[in-house]
Amino acid sequence: MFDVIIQDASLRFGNHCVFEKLNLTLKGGKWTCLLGGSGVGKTSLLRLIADLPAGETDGKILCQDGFPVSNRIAWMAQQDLLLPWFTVLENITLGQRLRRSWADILKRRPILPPEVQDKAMSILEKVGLTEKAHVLPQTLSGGQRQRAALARTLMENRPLVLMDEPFGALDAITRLNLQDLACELLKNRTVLLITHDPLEALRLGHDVYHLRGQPAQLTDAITPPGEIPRSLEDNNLMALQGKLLDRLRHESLLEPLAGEQ
Amino acid sequence: MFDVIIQDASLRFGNHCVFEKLNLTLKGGKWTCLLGGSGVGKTSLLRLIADLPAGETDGKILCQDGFPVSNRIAWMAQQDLLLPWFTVLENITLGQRLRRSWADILKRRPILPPEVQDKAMSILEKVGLTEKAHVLPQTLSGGQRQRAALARTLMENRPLVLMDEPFGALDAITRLNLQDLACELLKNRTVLLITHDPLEALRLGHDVYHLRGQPAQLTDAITPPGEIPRSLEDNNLMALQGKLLDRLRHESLLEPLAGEQ
Amino acid sequence: MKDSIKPFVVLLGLLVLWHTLVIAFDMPGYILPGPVDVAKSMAENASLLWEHTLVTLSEMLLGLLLGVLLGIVLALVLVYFAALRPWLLPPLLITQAIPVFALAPILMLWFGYGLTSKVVMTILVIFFPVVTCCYDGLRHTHQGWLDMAQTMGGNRFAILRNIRWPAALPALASGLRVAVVVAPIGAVVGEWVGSSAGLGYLMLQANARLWVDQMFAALTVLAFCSVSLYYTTDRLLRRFIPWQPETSQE
Amino acid sequence: MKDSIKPFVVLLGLLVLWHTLVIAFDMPGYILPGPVDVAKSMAENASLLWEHTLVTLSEMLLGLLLGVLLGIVLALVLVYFAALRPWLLPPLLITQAIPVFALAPILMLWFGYGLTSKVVMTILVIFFPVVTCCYDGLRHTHQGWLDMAQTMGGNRFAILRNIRWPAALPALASGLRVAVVVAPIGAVVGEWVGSSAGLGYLMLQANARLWVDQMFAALTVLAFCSVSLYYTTDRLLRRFIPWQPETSQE
Amino acid sequence: SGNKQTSNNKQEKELKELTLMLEWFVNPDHGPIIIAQENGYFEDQGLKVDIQEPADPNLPPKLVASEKVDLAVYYQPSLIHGVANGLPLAWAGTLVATPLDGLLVLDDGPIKSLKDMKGKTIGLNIGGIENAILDTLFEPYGFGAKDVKLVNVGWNLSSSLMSGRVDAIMGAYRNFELNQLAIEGRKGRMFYYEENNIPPYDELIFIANSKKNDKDAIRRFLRAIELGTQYIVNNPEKSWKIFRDYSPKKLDNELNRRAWFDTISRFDLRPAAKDAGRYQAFADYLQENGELKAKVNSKDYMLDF
Ligand SMILES: Nc1ncnc2c1ncn2[C@@H]1O[C@H](COP(=O)(O)OP(=O)(O)OP(=O)(O)O)[C@@H](O)[C@H]1O
Ligand SMILES: Nc1ncnc2c1ncn2[C@@H]1O[C@H](COP(=O)(O)OP(=O)(O)OP(=O)(O)O)[C@@H](O)[C@H]1O
Ligand SMILES: [Mg+2]
Ligand SMILES: [Mg+2]
Repeated sequence: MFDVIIQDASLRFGNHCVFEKLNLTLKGGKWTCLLGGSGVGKTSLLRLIADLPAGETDGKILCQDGFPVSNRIAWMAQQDLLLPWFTVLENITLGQRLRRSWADILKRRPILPPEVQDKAMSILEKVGLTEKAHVLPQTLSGGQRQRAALARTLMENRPLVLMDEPFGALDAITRLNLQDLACELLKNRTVLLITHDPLEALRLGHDVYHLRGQPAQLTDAITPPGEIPRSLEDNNLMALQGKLLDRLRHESLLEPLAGEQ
Repeated sequence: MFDVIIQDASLRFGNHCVFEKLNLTLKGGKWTCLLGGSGVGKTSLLRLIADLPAGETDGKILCQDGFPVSNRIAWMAQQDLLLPWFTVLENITLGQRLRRSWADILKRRPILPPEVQDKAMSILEKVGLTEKAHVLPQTLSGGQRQRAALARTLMENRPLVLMDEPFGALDAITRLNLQDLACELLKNRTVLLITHDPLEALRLGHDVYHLRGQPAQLTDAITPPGEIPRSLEDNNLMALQGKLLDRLRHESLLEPLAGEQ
Repeated sequence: MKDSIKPFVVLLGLLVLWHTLVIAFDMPGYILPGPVDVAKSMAENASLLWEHTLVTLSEMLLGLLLGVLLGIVLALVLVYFAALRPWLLPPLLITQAIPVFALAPILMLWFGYGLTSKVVMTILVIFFPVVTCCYDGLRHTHQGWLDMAQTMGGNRFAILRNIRWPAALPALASGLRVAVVVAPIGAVVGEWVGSSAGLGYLMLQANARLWVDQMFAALTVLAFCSVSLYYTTDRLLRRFIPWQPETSQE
Repeated sequence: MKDSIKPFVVLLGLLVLWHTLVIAFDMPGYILPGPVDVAKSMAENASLLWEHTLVTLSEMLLGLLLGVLLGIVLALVLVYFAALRPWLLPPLLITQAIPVFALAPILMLWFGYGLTSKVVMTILVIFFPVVTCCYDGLRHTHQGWLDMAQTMGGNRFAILRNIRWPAALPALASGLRVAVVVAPIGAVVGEWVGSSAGLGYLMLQANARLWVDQMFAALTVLAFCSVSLYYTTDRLLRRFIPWQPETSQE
Repeated sequence: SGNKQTSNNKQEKELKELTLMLEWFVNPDHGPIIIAQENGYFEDQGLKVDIQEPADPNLPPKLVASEKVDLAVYYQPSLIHGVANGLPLAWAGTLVATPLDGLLVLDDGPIKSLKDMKGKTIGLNIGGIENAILDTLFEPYGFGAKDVKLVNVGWNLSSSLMSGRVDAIMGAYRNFELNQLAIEGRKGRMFYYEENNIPPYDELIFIANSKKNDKDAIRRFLRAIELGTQYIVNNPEKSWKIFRDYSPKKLDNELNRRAWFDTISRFDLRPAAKDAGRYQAFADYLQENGELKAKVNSKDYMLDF
């Protein structure tokens, strides 16, 4: 697995500089977790890595193996972005639909080959949406929508996975289950995960960064020991949580409300 | 402050019965917190109380003082529902705009009297969005949008406040601050708050309920001692968290994935 | 009242309105004949009307089909070849700004007196609402969806097919509703400019001879075609855009 | 290329296209005169054209104003008085399905040969796209916003003013774009049916005398009015709906 | 070669095809054409005539000029306009040899004489010589076209007059609109142009392309028209029935019946007869009255047979 190196990334919206000369390395095959105050620039950083339009950007995204990142990314946005005209099943197989080539169409290959269909149904089962496979997303609850979006991302099967608060709208138990599921399915993928839950970061991250300040800066990585997903009963984890909370609090002492410039 | 009594509430979407004969009393001037698996029916219950259209509903919503609930509710939905054509300031004073009477218009009273404007700006300051007061919500980050929605709800100044995961997209520190803020501003209001964070429920709830099963049922209330917002260092709280997590886990033993039918 | 009777009641109401209008304003028959006279004329000329209706209907439907297709294609070109836009738009606008009668000799010269010229006229009348609405729909796709599609490495056509197109459908629907209602005018105007059959021809004939009854009989048939076309289209559109239900009235 | 020159280049391109069309198809001057002849005629008849343009322009703008207002009001009625809808829609459709020429004698009888009848004609031509688009926009407001407004206890008008209306603006914009482009046709057709001034009248005069140059000069002015009206409207609409930017083309 | 015997001997397939575009829908003004068609005079002359009807009277000259049709029915004043504007058109025979037009008012209206017209409103279907005609009509009374209000009313001439929206109409035919009024129970009064100082002209003529035409076929065509006219003049009732049966659904009505008999005396008995002096006089009249920008020479736009 290749590392992804973000070099001297800068982003500004007009006068407002979100971050400048930011450097970050996503270790190949590892999970990197990103914490940070609201509005500090996490989503923006993710979009920058995914090469999506934003303000005036600068900097380089390099892959260790020399190939460009494009088409090797699965991106899960902060909003669920489910398409209202497709059923849940159709939504989570959107990638397959979009990558259907002219050849596939001309040769009348089925839109969803049986193996893709099976995979989709098995992921839907794992995220607990089997019964919702054939309904439109408008009838889903907030958490169900998020799970559908997660399922879509997991279907993508890309080496680099960028996830923006993928478990934010889920209850504690479902969240733990889906964290385990993600760890299982994204084994050996390079993952960048944004979260607001320090414990989640510590449970899932090989490296845990904290983005803070204005312009935003990254702290040194915290590197919890052991394999992911880690058990929450782990004493090490609790100690690290203390350290992490300290960092978060430190920020809130600097500024009256975290992340706000 | 009046109690709000939900009697024999039922809700079905076609064949799918979300809950049936559900009874719940929101104690006047107190905070009631509601936990529950994803898709179990929390949002639906909130909408039912707010008398918003949903599937086939049944049941009664009574206020202790005999008046109907309508026009005494502030509702914060799971989505932020910010209007894209209004700035943040205009969005959080939407209630004032919508309640402007013909008399106000004919007498050419200002849309925002200075005192409303001041209040709005002070709330914006407290949620940390002062600098964003005059921008359109499209340029906000996810957490900033949620804070704007919270600010709009706080501006409403209604005796009964229904909030659907109001702090879900916020980082830990901002979240604590805003919990404190909400407690302060909603003192003596009857509040129903949906959350996925057991600690948040225990910190803020006078009563903490758990909705589970299919059709969904409410567990007995957990009633943490002391005034809200409670300190997280409180030992009582930790004990109660154990109890609560037990309940949540119990559910996940019943069903492979929480909340899913 | 049952939904299925409503249209008939409306029809009846309109007839009554028409009748009272004729009576109240003391309309002379050569300006606005009463519904009874018109009905009589319709009965008398039933086979004639039917024959000419078929002609107009076929011109109209063919024009609609081609016009809608052309409109959609143009909208796609405007969206996907943004560089062409400033060059394409003005000629497009000009086709609309120029009254067809001025173009008629040219069209007749190129397309003759047959079906073609009427179809071309219908296309000219209807394609603009389709282009405008479809184009407006296509160019305002939610950016998030497009971003997602980009990261998924979708090809342009697939993105159009699966995202942009369905997202534009509600807007296109408005354009189609307008197109369907004005299509008969296109065909009729085409017939005025040169034809030997069709409701427009019949109307001109009748008008030139001051057979106002017969003219209004033809008009009634034309209006009926328009209205039924509208309702059919409306129903189809609702069926095909189920994810965009009407929201509450409060 | 700078955006400010583009329209002129397009104009030039169109003129060249026109010229080559005339040459390529070997168009005789009495069917389609070349741009040079038309320009000559425009120069010769400048003051005449100007005078008549003013007439048509005022008919058109007044018709546009009233037609758009009427369209919006009708759309509001359709949305807010849902019970009226099945009764209102058919008559509305019928006004569109009936070619104005057939209505002309009636309109003339009621409104005379002055400004009024032309304004009414323009209104008839443009209000339908406005109604359709505005109505489609108004009835598909995001349900969540309406729910929120309901809990806030907003009054109907305020909800319309602050939520439904802005939400419908993008759809209405499509309707306006169509309306603005077809408005000149409404005025000109009105003039054909009964008038003593205006570009349509001028065209008829020129046509009867086979002054094809002058007719095309009038047409050119008309097309110019349409196109500039469109661009002005487009710019205004973009300014007033800033929250709905065009999304990327990929 | 165009006599009856030879054409009878030749078979149908050798008929020469001609397209004739009328100036408007078939009506009694086209009597000789229809009779010639129905009685087989065209065939006798070795012609197969395809009759087309337009809805815009100004379309036929353009189609003749661009060689899309061989012959068209048109108006003399408009032909002069066309020639003045450089269209390759030429007179190719006469159908109706007097003006049919006139200034029409209601008999029971306030206008008893042309001098009452001052300041009144005239509805018209623009023909292109209105100003000259009105100036001439009103000249004896000391006013002109500028002193009346002209309103284009398109095809709604009689209804605009009857509904009182205009005081008089121009472009109305004496054989039609007068009868139309009568059928609606009104009486009209017409001020005839030729009785009021306006040089006489032919209302309906045949036109052909001046550069490309088949003189032989036209001559045979006019011969057939001549025969048709003669038949009508000789057999008014019989010819009406033939005309009516050409398309009973469209033609069989009271208005057409009345118009038919009023039109008989207007048909040119010598359709091929060329009167260049009369044409020149009318063209000069138009030019003197400012309706023509350039002088036209009648020799240039009249075919010789
Ligand atoms: N319009 C609808 N039509 C059909 N089913 C619906 C509709 N809205 C909600 N549901 C179903 O009702 C159930 C309860 O939904 P609800 O939104 O109340 O869940 P929730 O408890 O708020 O979940 P979450 O925590 O994920 O937000 C879900 O299973 C959902 O799929
Ligand atoms: N289109 C835009 N125009 C101007 N400013 C923007 C735009 N998009 C984002 N911003 C600003 O950039 C900053 C960073 O936003 P970003 O969405 O990256 O925050 P975030 O770290 O993801 O926050 P959250 O946790 O709340 O999602 C915010 O202050 C936001 O207001
Ligand atoms: Mg974010
Ligand atoms: Mg919910």
